[in-house]
Amino acid sequence: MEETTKDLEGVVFSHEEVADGFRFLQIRIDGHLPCARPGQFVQIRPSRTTTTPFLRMPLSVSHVDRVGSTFGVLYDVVGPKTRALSDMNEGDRIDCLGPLGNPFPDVPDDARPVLVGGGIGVPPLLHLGTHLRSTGMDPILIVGARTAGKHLPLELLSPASEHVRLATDDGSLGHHGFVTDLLAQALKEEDKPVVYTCGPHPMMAAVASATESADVRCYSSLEEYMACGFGVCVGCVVERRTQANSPYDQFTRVCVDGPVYDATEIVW
Amino acid sequence: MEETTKDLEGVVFSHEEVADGFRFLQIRIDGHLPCARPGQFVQIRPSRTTTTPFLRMPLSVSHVDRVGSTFGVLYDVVGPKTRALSDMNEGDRIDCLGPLGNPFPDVPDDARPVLVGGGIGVPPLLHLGTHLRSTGMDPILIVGARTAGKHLPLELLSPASEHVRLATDDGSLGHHGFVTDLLAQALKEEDKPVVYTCGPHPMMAAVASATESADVRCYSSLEEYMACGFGVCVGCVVERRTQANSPYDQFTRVCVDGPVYDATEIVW
Amino acid sequence: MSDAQQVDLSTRVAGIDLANPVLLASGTCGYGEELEPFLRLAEVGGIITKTITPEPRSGNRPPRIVETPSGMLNAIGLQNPGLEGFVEHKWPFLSTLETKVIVNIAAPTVEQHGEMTARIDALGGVAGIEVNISCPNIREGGVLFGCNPRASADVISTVRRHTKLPVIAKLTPNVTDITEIARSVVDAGADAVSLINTLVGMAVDIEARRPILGNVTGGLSGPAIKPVALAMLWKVRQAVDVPLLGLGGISSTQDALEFLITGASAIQVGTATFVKPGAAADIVAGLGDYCRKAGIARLDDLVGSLKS
Amino acid sequence: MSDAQQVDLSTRVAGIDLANPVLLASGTCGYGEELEPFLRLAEVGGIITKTITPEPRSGNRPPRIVETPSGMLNAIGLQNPGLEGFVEHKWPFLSTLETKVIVNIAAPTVEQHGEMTARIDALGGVAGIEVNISCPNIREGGVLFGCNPRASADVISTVRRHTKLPVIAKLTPNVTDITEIARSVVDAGADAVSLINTLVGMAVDIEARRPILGNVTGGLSGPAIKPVALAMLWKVRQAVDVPLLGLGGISSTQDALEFLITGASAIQVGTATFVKPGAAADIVAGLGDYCRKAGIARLDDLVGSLKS
Ligand SMILES: Cc1cc2nc3c(=O)[nH]c(=O)nc-3n(C[C@H](O)[C@H](O)[C@H](O)COP(=O)(O)OP(=O)(O)OC[C@H]3O[C@@H](n4cnc5c(N)ncnc54)[C@H](O)[C@@H]3O)c2cc1C
Ligand SMILES: Cc1cc2nc3c(=O)[nH]c(=O)nc-3n(C[C@H](O)[C@H](O)[C@H](O)COP(=O)(O)OP(=O)(O)OC[C@H]3O[C@@H](n4cnc5c(N)ncnc54)[C@H](O)[C@@H]3O)c2cc1C
Ligand SMILES: Cc1cc2nc3c(=O)[nH]c(=O)nc-3n(C[C@H](O)[C@H](O)[C@H](O)COP(=O)(O)O)c2cc1C
Ligand SMILES: Cc1cc2nc3c(=O)[nH]c(=O)nc-3n(C[C@H](O)[C@H](O)[C@H](O)COP(=O)(O)O)c2cc1C
Ligand code: FES
Ligand code: FES
Repeated sequence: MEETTKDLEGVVFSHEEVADGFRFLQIRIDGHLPCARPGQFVQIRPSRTTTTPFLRMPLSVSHVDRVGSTFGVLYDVVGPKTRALSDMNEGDRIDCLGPLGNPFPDVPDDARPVLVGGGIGVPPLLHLGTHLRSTGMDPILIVGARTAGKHLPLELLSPASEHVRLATDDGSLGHHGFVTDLLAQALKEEDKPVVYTCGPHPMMAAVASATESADVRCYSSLEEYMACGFGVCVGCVVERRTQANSPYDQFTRVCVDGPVYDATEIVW
Repeated sequence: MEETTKDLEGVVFSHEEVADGFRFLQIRIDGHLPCARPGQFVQIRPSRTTTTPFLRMPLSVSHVDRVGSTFGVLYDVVGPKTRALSDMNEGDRIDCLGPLGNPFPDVPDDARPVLVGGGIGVPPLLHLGTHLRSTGMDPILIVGARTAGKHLPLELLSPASEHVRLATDDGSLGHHGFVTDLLAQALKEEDKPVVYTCGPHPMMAAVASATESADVRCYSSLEEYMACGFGVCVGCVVERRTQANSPYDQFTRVCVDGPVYDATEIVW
Repeated sequence: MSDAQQVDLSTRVAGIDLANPVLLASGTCGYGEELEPFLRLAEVGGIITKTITPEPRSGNRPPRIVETPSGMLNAIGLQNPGLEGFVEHKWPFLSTLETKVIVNIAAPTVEQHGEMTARIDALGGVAGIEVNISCPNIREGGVLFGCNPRASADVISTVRRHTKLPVIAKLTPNVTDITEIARSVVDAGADAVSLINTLVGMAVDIEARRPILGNVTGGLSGPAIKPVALAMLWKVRQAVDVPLLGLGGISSTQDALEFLITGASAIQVGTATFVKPGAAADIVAGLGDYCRKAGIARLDDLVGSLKS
Repeated sequence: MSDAQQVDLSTRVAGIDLANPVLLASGTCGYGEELEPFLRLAEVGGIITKTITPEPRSGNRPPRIVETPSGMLNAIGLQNPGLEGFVEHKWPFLSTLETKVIVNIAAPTVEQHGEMTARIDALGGVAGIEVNISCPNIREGGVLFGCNPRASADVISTVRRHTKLPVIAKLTPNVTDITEIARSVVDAGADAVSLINTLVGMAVDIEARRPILGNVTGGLSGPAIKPVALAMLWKVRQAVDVPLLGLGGISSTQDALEFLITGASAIQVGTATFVKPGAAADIVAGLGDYCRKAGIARLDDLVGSLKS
């Protein structure tokens, strides 16, 4: 990707399974430096695609390697689109539209970033954590998964944080329970935390409510079904909490108005 | 394939380009000996297929290797289905329904088989020629193509005949002109020829008319759009020449009533 | 599988006892014989014959089929041996099957539907009659009846008068308000309603600049039309009280479940059989698995379980 | 490319001079601004705005979209800034474009269509008005007009009375006889007819046993519906004499050609833009190539060239 948003054809640079079902895909687009910022996403699909699967799939950019001139996505194989993606081999061509959406806002200088991710919500936080560390910050990364095998390996998590805290629903790794338990602890420990979160809806709703009660700022990156990904279909909406003056503004488009929102803006 | 017609999953055993666009695909079905007879076909598609392409594609069985327990098809990449097929790699799984249709009838003992093929009609004739030679016959094989590059290589043609005669529309290889010219010559030379033909409709119509005038028996293997391939959709019909007593019999299903017909039965 | 986990897929639809709710749709399984090598017909709930008409029909000129995105168009034009041809050549095989056989009929006039019905009723052993008032590929009858509530009712009440067998009306989606047609056939005595038949469609050969199909237009079927079929099922479910047989693009267990949950008492597998002759049997197995996993003991607990 | 080979893709449709016959369909290109980074709007023949209504609308509850085989369902529900919001926030950008801008409108009452038309006419610079009497996702207006020939005619004649701009009626495929609606809108003064809008469809979440869309049903679009759109175009082509704007599943040059050959004077690219934002521009280029190869000098020689 160049410095502006474009629709370009890339090539699969590497592709491997990194956890149970989770795959890491690196893409290179000739002549274009990757430029996605943390929180931004791409709309991708194999270039040689039929009409089923039909639409592209939005995936957060998890890695940007400006030296190798590649960018990476991490995805879980959950349905037809991700299954088709998982069939791609090195050298195969892939349509990439992006970078799309708004990045996570900057962290105030004196604040401690606390990143809370679950499932397919972890990838954008890896990008964010790595970026924050490169600016001298020291983020905490809290990650939840159903079970140990679904956790990304530490070599993928650790570049994003020196303080990785894991939870599993079944207790097979790390804290037995939800990320919100670990979040509550972190909020107690930290003087001036700012929370960044992405994950399944119930998790993000719980994080939003915990941070609101604690009066801590929380930025949530939402994942909604998307058709276009660039604002024209008005399909990817969520409801705004603060009623605007026009009914036109009741729903906000996650792809162009988000995907990152202040958690208090949204009806969870 | 076993001795009866079945729907089974096979595996790509080998797959290579053998002429311009033409590919040779060998399939093995574990635990099943291939049993297609010359003229029979299979309905195949990659096992991991979406709904586009949707229907299977009928391909004539061009090779049967009972020792290696594989069967082969030869196809030209002309559209979405054959393109999807061409993406298959060794070890990929492929749904195979067959063998379907009726084989070419036997050659009378004292007759000389003359096989006339064009384009994607050549594969079933290779199977037929190889079979006839294994029974001690000495078939003549006449093959037409648009241009030299579209001709199958001799190592594929020669097992089917020691007398391969080539024609190209553009004169780039063999006889400059149509297979019917070469057929006319063969009919003149031979005492008691029987013609077996498969190819584009205009070619087969010309062959049918030439053999009919010469009062030579001709078996034509037809290729029509198919949905099911086993007789239930009534989609693959051609018109019968001899009007039957019931309108129900005006059209005949190529998949189960054919694909091989006495050329005089059909309205060309 | 322990007995405790056994799921009862049997169901009674419009007075027909089915071993399971998966039927083969008319026109996609012939008269059974060609399919038997690939699919043990005893494994499906029932088979609905290719439409028969009073007289034999040659059908339309080829090409009759063309593939489209996630579907296909057909313009067969009801090639069939006619009523007597059916009785003589097709029924003997069908009558030996250990599955329910529903005979699908169409006729150019209202009266002929009655005559056909009487003859089929007299065969003995037929499980029910499905009336095709929805074929888009013929010039008389078919969809011309099915697009008009009055004409639809006339056909169905005529069939009704000629038999005590269950009568199933098969509806076309090519109408402004399918609930109107559904209501009128139910009022006319239909015991059940099948929906949907194919959508009218067309394809063009851009090189020859001609319609691909010999009949210019054809009927669209396959996965492409599944959303349309489901929406119509959902609407008709709220409009009438008889059992509904859902079809249109069902290829997988997941598809079948969408229809059952939306309110189909049974489903029909059509075009999918062309792609995978064993599709219907696979769906029967898949329904059992789903019910076991979801803790559903009887099919009836699933049918129409859609929350709103 | 030498000048001798130059193909003239320009065309005049219902009095609108188009640089080429490829338009962006309503609701799939917003109000242009978000698309401009991916598609130079000056390259397409025209852009048709997302439907605007008299008052701002919030649209339906999410989920609003779901993918289906070779297509998608949407139940946006005409979220839009309303007429005044459009004039204030969207028109300033649109009015600077070097392509034709057609404004698409819908309203709950017949009269309001007239008021909207007058206001849009007064903007100056609008190329035409497309009237959406075919939206399946709203409770008042939309398809309720479009399914009824009388109501359709009332809306169109009201719009007609309020402007000298070209008036285009956009028809729904969810009717028994689209030619009847087409005739009545033409009689009421429509200069052109666009067809088709989406087919009503539905999808079910089998785990939650709920409809996937917040609005239960939605509109089916994409390649899946192309055969239906072509058949309707072919029928309407024989029924009325005004130019037709064809759409429904057009994703490629090949698709566009099918519509042009069948008789569309121009085509619209809808859902395809979501998958490939530059699709419309690719089609413009592809049409040029096809005409060059086929030896067609002017677009008009292609339109309606279907042999029978
Ligand atoms: C901005 C954004 C960023 C994303 N980033 C990532 C990422 O980095 N890694 C990753 O693995 N996935 C990510 N996703 C989700 C990803 O797009 C979907 O998992 C993918 O499109 C699923 O397609 P499918 O055909 O494989 O499965 P489907 O059959 O479409 O879905 C499988 C299951 O996932 C659910 N689902 C699918 N899409 C969504 C969605 N958008 N919102 C909520 N539920 C959904 C479905 O309900 C279903 O249960 C992101 C989504 C968005 C909107
Ligand atoms: C009994 C039988 C045996 C066959 N054997 C072979 C074989 O051995 N090798 C081989 O390469 N092909 C064979 N074919 C043809 C093969 O099935 C088609 O080429 C293939 O299905 C094309 O699919 P596609 O999606 O790639 O192309 P499509 O887009 O479907 O077609 C590409 C072009 O081929 C034409 N075409 C496609 N199918 C047919 C057909 N059935 N009849 C006439 N024209 C058609 C189309 O009109 C179009 O111009 C056979 C067909 C039949 C019916
Ligand atoms: C090739 C073909 C032939 C058909 N013939 C008939 C028929 O004779 N009678 C009938 O009622 N329906 C007929 N149908 C319609 C199907 O029964 C079914 O209603 C329709 O195809 C939609 O279901 P599907 O998408 O599962 O195929 C036919 C469909 C196809 C594809
Ligand atoms: C997300 C979405 C929103 C749409 N919104 C509108 C609309 O506001 N007004 C309208 O007239 N048509 C609307 N349509 C219909 C399209 O303009 C078009 O008629 C239809 O999608 C069929 O064409 P396609 O298959 O090329 O998309 C919408 C379609 C989609 C997919
Ligand atoms: S996905 Fe189309 S507006 Fe967001
Ligand atoms: S392909 Fe179905 S009957 Fe021949």
